[in-house]
Amino acid sequence: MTLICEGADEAVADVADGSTVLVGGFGMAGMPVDLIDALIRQGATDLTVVSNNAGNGDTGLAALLAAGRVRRMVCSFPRQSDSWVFDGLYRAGKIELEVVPQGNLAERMRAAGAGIGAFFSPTGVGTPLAEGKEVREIDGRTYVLEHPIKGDVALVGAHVADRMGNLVYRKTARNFGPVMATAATTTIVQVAQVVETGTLDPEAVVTPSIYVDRVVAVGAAARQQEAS
Amino acid sequence: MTLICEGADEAVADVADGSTVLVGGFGMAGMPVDLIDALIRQGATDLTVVSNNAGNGDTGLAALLAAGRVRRMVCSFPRQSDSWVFDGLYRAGKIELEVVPQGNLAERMRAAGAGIGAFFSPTGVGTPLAEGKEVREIDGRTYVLEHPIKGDVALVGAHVADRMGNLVYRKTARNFGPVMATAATTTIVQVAQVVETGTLDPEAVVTPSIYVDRVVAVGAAARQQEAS
Amino acid sequence: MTALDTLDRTVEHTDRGPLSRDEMAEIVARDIPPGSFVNLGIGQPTKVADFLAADSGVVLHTENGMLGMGPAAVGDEIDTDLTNAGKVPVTELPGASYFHHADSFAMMRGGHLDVCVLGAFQVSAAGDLANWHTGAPDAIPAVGGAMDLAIGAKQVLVMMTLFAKDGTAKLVPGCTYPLTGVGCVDRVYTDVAVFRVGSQGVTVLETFGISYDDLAARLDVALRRLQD
Amino acid sequence: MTALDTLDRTVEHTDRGPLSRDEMAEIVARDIPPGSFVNLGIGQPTKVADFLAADSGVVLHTENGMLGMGPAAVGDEIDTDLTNAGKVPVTELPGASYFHHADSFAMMRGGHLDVCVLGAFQVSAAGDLANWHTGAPDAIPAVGGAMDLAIGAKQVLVMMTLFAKDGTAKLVPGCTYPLTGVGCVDRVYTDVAVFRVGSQGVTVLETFGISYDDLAARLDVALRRLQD
Repeated sequence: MTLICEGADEAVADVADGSTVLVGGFGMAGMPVDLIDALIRQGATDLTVVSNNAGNGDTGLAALLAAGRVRRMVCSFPRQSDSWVFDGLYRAGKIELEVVPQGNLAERMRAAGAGIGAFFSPTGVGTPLAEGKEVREIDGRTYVLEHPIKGDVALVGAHVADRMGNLVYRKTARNFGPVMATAATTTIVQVAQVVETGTLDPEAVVTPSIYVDRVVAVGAAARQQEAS
Repeated sequence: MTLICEGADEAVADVADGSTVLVGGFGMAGMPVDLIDALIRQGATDLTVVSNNAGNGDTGLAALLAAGRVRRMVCSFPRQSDSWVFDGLYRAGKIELEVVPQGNLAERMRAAGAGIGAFFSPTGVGTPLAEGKEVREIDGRTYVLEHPIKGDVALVGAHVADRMGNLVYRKTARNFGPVMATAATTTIVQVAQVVETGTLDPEAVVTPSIYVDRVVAVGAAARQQEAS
Repeated sequence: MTALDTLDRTVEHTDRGPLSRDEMAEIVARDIPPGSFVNLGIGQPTKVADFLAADSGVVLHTENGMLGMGPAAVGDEIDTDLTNAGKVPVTELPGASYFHHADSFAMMRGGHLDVCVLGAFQVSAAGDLANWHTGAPDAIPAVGGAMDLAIGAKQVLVMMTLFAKDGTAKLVPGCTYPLTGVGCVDRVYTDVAVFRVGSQGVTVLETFGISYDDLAARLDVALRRLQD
Repeated sequence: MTALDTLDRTVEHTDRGPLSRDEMAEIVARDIPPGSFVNLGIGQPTKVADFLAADSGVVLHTENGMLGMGPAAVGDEIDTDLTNAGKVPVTELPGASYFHHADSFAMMRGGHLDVCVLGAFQVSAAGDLANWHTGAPDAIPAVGGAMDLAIGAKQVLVMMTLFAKDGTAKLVPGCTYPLTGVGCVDRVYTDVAVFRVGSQGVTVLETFGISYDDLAARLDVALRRLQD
């Protein structure tokens, strides 16, 4: 059953040291910045973070990295024009890095959520990122065996939740959110707004409530709602 | 690019003998009855049909079976109270049957559409339906290797299409449609209504136009539109 | 689980007869924790829904693509696009969501459902399930979602009469019918007793209209009392 | 493909200089068939969109979860929830749809895109692609969606200058940089020539500001004329 939390601190209170944390977002779109900030305050450390990028600028995931809480980063694209925090940690040998092709990253989390033990992907075959992995030819095409990536916690940024935890997203901020929500033991979601159950169109729900453990409303709309 | 067809006959005109045809629907919900009727008129034979059931009553898929066009049926649940057509053919040795657990059936078509070479599923392990298949223990759980099911043609029943071929479905009639649409070389869809492009909410599109080759409007709403 | 988790010894209800079908459903409903996501298999398990308290917060999943399924539809509510897995017209509750078959079975296979209730031909002491095929040579095999359901919930409950019409027990040392799943059943609810099964063997939790000793005498499997 | 498919012999444009960056983009756009579903990689390939005819019916895919992407957003159009894969704010066209990352890369990996246009460090005669890593020991590896894109379209086109700043050719007998994909490139669009590459070797389709013979003299790979 989904818990509607009063604030982000309550939502992330029990994240344990050493957890694997799936962090939504593609760049800053869909990045659950309030949850990450709360996680920094909460203090969990020695984390493995799975996210498409390794932080942008100095906020969100970059701030978590800067706080020294991340032991290992699993991502597709750490190196960006504004990824100076990660770059510094990496060059100083202070963080481990596993680079995964973006589609394999998404599919490996989908597999974790869908109970698939492993799958053969054509992506990365013959490249350094497939080294040491099992390879098989199926129907004339070569594939590499990829395994699920499961999170202890997923931090997801969505648009609107109903009180049961059903979620809709907004435009390309959807990105990794729906997949990560299925792949973690505990899924924690920040939204711009929580609405009454029955308000969302059942045909348009993207993440069904079964995947959502905690929801917190953040930002302008939430503050307004609180004040009213 | 999606072609909006004038009628179901035009939509299925080039289905070849010996094709593998994915047929949507769960029982009659989402069953593309008009496309199947057109396929019966069209005459393609020696077909392999992949569908959850093996026909209900005397219409739709059951009529295709009764016309003797199906050499082989791949489904999860052929035996129903109203599956007398299939039952008769099967007992007379006039049709081959591959029974696949329903979730593996869906996931095997999803794999075909998603370019996955094969996947390890926990479903069916230790049962007669996994006999002869590769088995592997991963992280303490036993899985069976399942391969994609790809169609030459998919016949899908959806609710509304826009002129580009984006689709939305209605309630549990969605079922296998979105998966089959991804898994066939040519996807042919019957809908209750075709609307102008831009009418459907981009957040609520279930099957993006890229998966749809032909659309035909059928039924009361379509006839009304034609008359007006 | 609820009521049964508070048991600290086997309870023998010898002051009454065996459970009726409705009473069995009521006992199963009693043991489903509030807020659970639950799949009720076709047939007898469907009846469990009638005994879930209105405020239980239990959300029903139907594998043909819906969470938040309501009671059977009557009269004007009947909509052929909205059925349960048994193809019976049903209704939609507030907070419902629809999804396609691959997503629906990913939800199941991924272990996101809390409870699944199934019928059975046989259950073994170790929790093997046989519920899809009698093994009769002339039977048309039809598995549907049975194998996916069997391995697809955190708790798999079976509802069945303990003895077949010919008097043979359906809780057996090893299944003689073709298996649906291996070691997948957690509890067996019968007309005369509730059992816990699995790698630890068979524990009798409650009896109805029969004493523990009389029950033990009628079964070929070794039984244990709770807290033996 | 369009224009180039009508070529029956290699065309040498020696009456002009090499193509500018804009002209390269224009030539690529010319060769994309109307109605294609196309992914334009980050950087130079993005420019191709500017040269697609308004009535081309080409639908742009961005791997962060959208079909029907419009031009870059300006002024009030800018919405941080709507970006392309390069994290540049973009717009939405009528008929657009949004989907999550696993679905987006399933679309790609499943071979549903007609054309993908990528930049490259090197392409081999056999169509191997190197575009994600220079192999420099101190470089932070970052692959993003490059490996998925490389194997994820029916036609993979590369856009690059033919020679690096130091004068070394980027169309090579075998890539010396780490591979992105094996045998995946179909055509290479450069400032001085357009090539077909693959298992049949390298065919020169068009030259710009250089003759076929002069081109052959500057490259280490064996060239063929069209219809040799």
